[in-house]
Amino acid sequence: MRDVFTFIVGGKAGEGVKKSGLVASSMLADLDRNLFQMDDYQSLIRGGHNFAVVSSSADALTSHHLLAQLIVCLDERSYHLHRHELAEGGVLVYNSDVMSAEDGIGLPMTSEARPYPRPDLRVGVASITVLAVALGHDMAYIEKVIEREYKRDLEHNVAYASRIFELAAPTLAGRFPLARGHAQGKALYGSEAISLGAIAGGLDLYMAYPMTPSSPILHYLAAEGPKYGVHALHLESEVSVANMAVGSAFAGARTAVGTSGGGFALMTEAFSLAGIMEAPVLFILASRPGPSTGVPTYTEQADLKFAIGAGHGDFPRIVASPGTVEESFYLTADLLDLAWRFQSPTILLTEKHLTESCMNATPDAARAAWAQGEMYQGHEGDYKRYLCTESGVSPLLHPPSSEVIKWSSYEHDEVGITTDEPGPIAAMHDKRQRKHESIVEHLRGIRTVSVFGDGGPVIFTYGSSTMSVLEALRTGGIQATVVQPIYLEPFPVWEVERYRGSNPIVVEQSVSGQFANLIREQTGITSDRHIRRYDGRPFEPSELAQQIKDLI
Amino acid sequence: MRDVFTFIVGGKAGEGVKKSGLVASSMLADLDRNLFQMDDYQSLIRGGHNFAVVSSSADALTSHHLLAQLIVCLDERSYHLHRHELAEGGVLVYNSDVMSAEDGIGLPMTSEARPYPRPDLRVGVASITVLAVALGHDMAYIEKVIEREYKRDLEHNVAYASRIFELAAPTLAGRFPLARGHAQGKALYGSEAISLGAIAGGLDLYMAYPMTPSSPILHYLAAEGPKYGVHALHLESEVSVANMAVGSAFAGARTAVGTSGGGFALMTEAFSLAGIMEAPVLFILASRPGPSTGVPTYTEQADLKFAIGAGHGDFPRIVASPGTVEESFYLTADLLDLAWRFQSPTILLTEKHLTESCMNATPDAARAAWAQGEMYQGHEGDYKRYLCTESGVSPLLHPPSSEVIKWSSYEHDEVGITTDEPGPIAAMHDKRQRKHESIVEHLRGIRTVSVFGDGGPVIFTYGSSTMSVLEALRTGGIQATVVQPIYLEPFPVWEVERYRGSNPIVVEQSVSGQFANLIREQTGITSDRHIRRYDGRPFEPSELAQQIKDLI
Amino acid sequence: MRELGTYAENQWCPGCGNFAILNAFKAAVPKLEAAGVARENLVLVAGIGQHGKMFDYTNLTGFYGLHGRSMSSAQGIKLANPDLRVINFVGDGDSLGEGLEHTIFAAKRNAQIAMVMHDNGVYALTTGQFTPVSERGYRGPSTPTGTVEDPLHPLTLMLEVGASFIARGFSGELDHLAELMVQAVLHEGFAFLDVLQPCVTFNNTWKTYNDLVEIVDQPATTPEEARALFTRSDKLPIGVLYRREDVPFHQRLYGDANPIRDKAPREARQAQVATYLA
Amino acid sequence: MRELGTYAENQWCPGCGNFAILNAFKAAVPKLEAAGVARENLVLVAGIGQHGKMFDYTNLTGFYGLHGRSMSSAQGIKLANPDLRVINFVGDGDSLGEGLEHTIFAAKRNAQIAMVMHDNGVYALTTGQFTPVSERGYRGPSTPTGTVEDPLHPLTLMLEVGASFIARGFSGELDHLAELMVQAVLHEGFAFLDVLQPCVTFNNTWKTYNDLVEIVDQPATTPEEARALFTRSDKLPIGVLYRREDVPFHQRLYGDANPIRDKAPREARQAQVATYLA
Ligand SMILES: Cc1ncc(C[n+]2csc(CCOP(=O)(O)OP(=O)(O)O)c2C)c(N)n1
Ligand SMILES: Cc1ncc(C[n+]2csc(CCOP(=O)(O)OP(=O)(O)O)c2C)c(N)n1
Ligand code: SF4
Ligand code: SF4
Ligand SMILES: [Mg+2]
Ligand SMILES: [Mg+2]
Repeated sequence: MRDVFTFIVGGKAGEGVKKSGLVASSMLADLDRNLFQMDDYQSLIRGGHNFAVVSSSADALTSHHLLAQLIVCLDERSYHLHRHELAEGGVLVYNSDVMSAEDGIGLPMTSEARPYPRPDLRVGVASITVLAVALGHDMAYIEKVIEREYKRDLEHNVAYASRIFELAAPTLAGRFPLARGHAQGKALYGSEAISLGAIAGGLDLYMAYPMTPSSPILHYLAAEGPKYGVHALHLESEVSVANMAVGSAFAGARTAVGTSGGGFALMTEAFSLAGIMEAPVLFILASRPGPSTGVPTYTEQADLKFAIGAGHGDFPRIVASPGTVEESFYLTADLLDLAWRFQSPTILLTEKHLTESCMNATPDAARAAWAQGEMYQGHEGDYKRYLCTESGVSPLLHPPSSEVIKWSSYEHDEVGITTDEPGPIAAMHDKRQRKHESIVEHLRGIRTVSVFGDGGPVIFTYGSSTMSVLEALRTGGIQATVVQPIYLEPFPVWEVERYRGSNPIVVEQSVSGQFANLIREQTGITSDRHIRRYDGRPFEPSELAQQIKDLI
Repeated sequence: MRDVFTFIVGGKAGEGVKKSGLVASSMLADLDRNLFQMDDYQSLIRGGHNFAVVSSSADALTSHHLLAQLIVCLDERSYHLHRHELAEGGVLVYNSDVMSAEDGIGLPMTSEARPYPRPDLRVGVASITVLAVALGHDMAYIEKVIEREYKRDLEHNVAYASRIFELAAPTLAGRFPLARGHAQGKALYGSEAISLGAIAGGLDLYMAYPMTPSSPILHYLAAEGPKYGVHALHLESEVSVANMAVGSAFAGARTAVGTSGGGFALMTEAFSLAGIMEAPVLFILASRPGPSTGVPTYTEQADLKFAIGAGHGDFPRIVASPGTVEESFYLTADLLDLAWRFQSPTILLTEKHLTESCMNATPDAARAAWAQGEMYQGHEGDYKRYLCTESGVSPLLHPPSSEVIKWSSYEHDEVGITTDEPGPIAAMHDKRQRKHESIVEHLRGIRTVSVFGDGGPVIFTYGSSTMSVLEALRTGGIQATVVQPIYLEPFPVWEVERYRGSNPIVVEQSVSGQFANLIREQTGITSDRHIRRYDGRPFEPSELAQQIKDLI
Repeated sequence: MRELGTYAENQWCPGCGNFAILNAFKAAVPKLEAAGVARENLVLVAGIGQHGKMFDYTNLTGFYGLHGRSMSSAQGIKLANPDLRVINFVGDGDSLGEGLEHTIFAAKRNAQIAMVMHDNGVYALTTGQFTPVSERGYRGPSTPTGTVEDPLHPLTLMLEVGASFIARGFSGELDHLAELMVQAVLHEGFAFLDVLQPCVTFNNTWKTYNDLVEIVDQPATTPEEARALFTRSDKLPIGVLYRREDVPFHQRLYGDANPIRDKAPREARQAQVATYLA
Repeated sequence: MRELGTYAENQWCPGCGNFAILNAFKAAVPKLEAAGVARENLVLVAGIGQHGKMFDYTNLTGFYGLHGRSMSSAQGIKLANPDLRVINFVGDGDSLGEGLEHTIFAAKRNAQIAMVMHDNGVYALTTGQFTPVSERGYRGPSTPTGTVEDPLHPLTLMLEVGASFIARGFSGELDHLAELMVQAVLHEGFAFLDVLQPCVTFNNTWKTYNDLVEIVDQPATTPEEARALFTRSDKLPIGVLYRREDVPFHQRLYGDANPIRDKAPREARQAQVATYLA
């Protein structure tokens, strides 16, 4: 049996459930254990049902688990929803002021909070006190944690926690003595890793319109960006965001935008604009279940086909998707850099399950790419923005300059002046097509596919599902070769076609199997072994392990 | 040698070149000959260079030719651009008031017009008089034509034409005595055929924002629609157009929208809305060269991939592309009908070379489909908009009704109320996926692929390139099997996969080979024989014939 | 008669100004029926945001559109079948941010839609970012040091672009609000109803509004008077503040015709096309 | 000094009001240089339409954006490098139809862009459809029996949404127009310049404008005065009609900082990230 300890805390939105999860994570991090936190919340502000799952292990860990050792229910609904998720030997603690139950341990979390202001907002402190007790900590440790994490109204929080400590200790003290781990680095949300990767990669300006699950990137960059000289702008619409970004790139700023599927749909006209202008812009597309407004606060992988085909007309673009939080840091910087190297729009395709999940990562900022285009060094005659080179890449120049620099949305000649003549039209198409080939050439020289393990069946997966698959293999003790294409367009056919004839298991979160179709389309590799989840929830490792076993 | 007679008239925008082409067409139609008119114009209103090519034949004809028997140049630029297009034995006539030349016949077209008001606008009349003379007509016939076609300022036009007649007759009279043909039907522009197909199919409302080359549909429906009870609305943007269309469909109106690539990009958010709402809306996407603003008044086939992948999330859609003007009439009605049958957005994908070319067609309105959805006949309990049926199609009901009808952009339960629960989310995905399968089932029962000829090499093509390929085969006397998928999504794999192993020649207008990729993706059929034109111009049959011969 | 509520669980924060809007609307429906608007002719169109949940909580035929775009869909519904009465619940971010253009064009056309704007000064559903009406300096997660933009003024803007009915209501005046909704739906043209809606979580304006709101009984009779009334600084007038008569868009387009009701049957339509093509 | 013209063939109709706009701009550039705006800091941004051809005809650094969206791109350019001076040539369809929202937000933010609107009352490039400023009854190919919409009034609309500089020019007053362009570019904030541009082909307004245009020397000093001036019915006043001082958007955001100029080198930036991550 693996050493995985899982803590679930559930309650209403507004009761600080996510915060409890974060504090639980920090306590498990204090034990140097690897962490994975998944926040499940609804599209509402108060009420409803939220929960946070924090799994931790002394060993590698890339997913939350839903079989929990300790479950704390702040309201009755949580009890009904989570009681069946209790692992053998696990403990369920509930708020006895709002419900009663036969199993589990009731604690009067609300009434104990009544002496203090806003008792409803304090129950989160109870939940993490319970965890601390169960992990065998003393009150001194708990005080330290509260000082660190619940600074506001510190005194009352400590007093309240002491009462909960006293009530919980008799039944729970030291129930789950956990092994220390060797985890390194920081617990980071995907959204933070992406933001930091963009900063490390040289980002100057970020534009967005709020949209779950991409908003945390906007919020992070708005709050933290200025320290690094990075500015985040919340504009009137995604249409404006994308057009402003292309303008910003024209002026020489490293520019990224972020959104989810619906917002990206509004950006596709400007995505094509970036294609013809050869504008370096990074588009961050964080998916949620679609179509349309769909299910805003949950996860799915059904924007792949759209991302790859987006924008009218023929033009090169790069689409890649990170498999882990750490990979999202590097890949964001890489895609910003590739946008500049190849003067093409790039898409970081990711999902709620990555942007809004938190796990350990040890990104090394000095190893991040730094966005840099090929700059104009002078050539015969006047500057030509769209000089037809062999690579298809024309040297860049930004204003102010004594040269005239013309970027155009119309088909244009080398200078950038409009043309409707057949020769120049075809020449520009050829130039951009050569750029596509240069991109392919470049990708052949870098790691475009990650392969984990060897032997056993071949499993194809990508994006945040990669984390689920890896954890499922650990959980189920399954030997397999996991193939994760990081780059999806241009597709690394040269890497993936090795697995021809393997009848791979394809794991993804799309009802139509967009990823499986892409593989078939690009490599001809077909399969009759599909695992698809499309109910908005990420895969659960034990369940997924079973599904894999059923197929092999 | 085939009996093909081609007339080219070139001049400045504003000189009535397109009109001359139309009148030339009508004169050739008077001979019951088959026609094909291609209008080449720039994105400007006056000046520049426009030309119209009218080819005609007593036999079948599906393209203009550029080798002309008679060329009339209204200005000097036309002379330089078109003189090399003269067929053996052909005649070039030019306006001797604005240029001089050694070859060709000069006529003082401008100075002869000076006695009358606005002489510049009258030179078109000269061009068609020249054609009439060369065809062997007398002045009485010409008067009739002018009465029919240039009614405004009739008297002056006739007087002017008489002078031109006198000047031209000595050298040109009866130079090209043409055989009568057996052509039937009307000379129709693609845009007219599409508009009429939509009307015949039951259209109620059409919404658009002007965009070449889809604007003629808006203009046609705005002018002619009301006679049939059809209304066309020019709104503030394509975003509004698409959202209004979905609202209109909700209320029960048969609704279509039209645009080109850039406008369609702005519609993709609402396209996905139609996907989740299961709204029957026909999107007409008339392509021009992209990316972005591209080349507004020319032709290309590079929006195929975008159309097929458009919109975030997984949902069924139907994409089909007509090969001829006549086919566009029926297919428009079919796609309106399919939108209603399957409550899914459909796309009529076409190109400038179809919407703005004119040829004979004999559409039979009574054979057009009539858009009709499966209506609610009552079931147990209250009406459920999204009832989970086996086919995936839920019966329709429109307001006013005593039942409550709820359409939603959020993921929803059967009633239409928002859900974020895993079970209902998956159930709705499954329902829509079943609908996709029902569509495939339906397509299996209808003609989804046209096959022309047999034996010889297999040529794959689609859309307006079909017309070019068929004409190239006639012109070059080539025997081949032309396979034209009309439906592109769902792709008729069952029909196309018959041609596996044929190493087909793939003819299309896209630099990246979007159509060839689609075939490979869907059927695994690969090819190393590609003919791609992407300079904004449609294929020219003799050239294309040569390219085909070079490959076989 | 059907219940006006649904089985959907209410997800608004306790104390939210949206409850009053929902209840006012539930009170308005029977009044509308009494005034001759059959319930089956009423269509509720909603944008995306906390306001949009009106769709889930109301047992009426409805259309839950896209964020910022529902006004376009609302117009489509009306133009397809002018017999329907369309009420569009929108957010301030929704209709003055993402969808500003559609709002303005609906007003410009005098499209017959009753637009009810839940004016809470925040993007509530996405956790409290500033909106086009937020005051300069507003701090939200996208503007942690305060927005540097000045607000739009919805009422004067609507006047400028031609709205023929302009009203303001307040969540704290439920009956009054219900009456305003009735008036808005009955108005033959574009009706803009700005509802002062406190958001207790991100922008709690209950006290300010309770202090400043004042019911006005007489609408302004000229645009100049209206502008003065809209921009009073001492008080926040609520009520129908301006209205004028004008022909609604659908009538300008088709007179009294109705594209759906008046549609020719298949045979007739196709015969007409055949005649043209012959 | 480079020629201001290019090798692109001019494609406007003879007699079009656009020629004067082009020539006025060519006259304005040296005046701007004299006023301290280096030519290399000047960026020309254009929308899509006949007006947009200013891009091809002018030998200046420029950005030929999307129909209706170039104002967003213009703001992006300014925000990336506030040292640049951005002039945005747009059409009335472009900036008040497709792109109305971006125009309004640029004004609301006081983004420092000189917006020059070629106001010809038609979608000229797409063959003469009505625009948001076309009078009711205008017949174009999309409204063969006349549009049923009432026009927007660009000047009062811009005033309403916060434009800090509002001017009107006329193609028939070339020197005056050149001077207005200079003023607009020098204005520290959002400058709206509405140019009455006759379209001889689809909307020939030369005579009306020649009859009605009157040069005004003094801008209005209050919004009320401005509104009165904008809506005079006897005359069409041209000139700088309203202006006020206000801090431009980029300065509100960054003060005098410049994201590009002030950017830390790679090592420093990455070291700072590493410190945070440690
Ligand atoms: C195209 C698009 N962009 C962004 C979003 C995300 N979104 C949902 S609600 C909302 C803001 C809602 O604010 P408001 O309209 O004021 O409504 P409120 O929640 O305040 O009632 C946003 C940005 C979306 N659904 N669609
Ligand atoms: C998204 C999009 N929709 C439509 C068009 C087609 N289009 C090009 S120019 C134009 C109208 C131009 O009118 P206006 O802005 O007034 O410019 P003008 O030609 O009058 O100068 C339109 C609709 C386009 N290029 N992009
Ligand atoms: S967040 Fe604000 S608007 Fe939303 S329900 Fe809560 S109080 Fe109401
Ligand atoms: S169509 Fe009108 S705006 Fe365009 S160039 Fe001609 S006159 Fe000028
Ligand atoms: Mg709001
Ligand atoms: Mg215009």
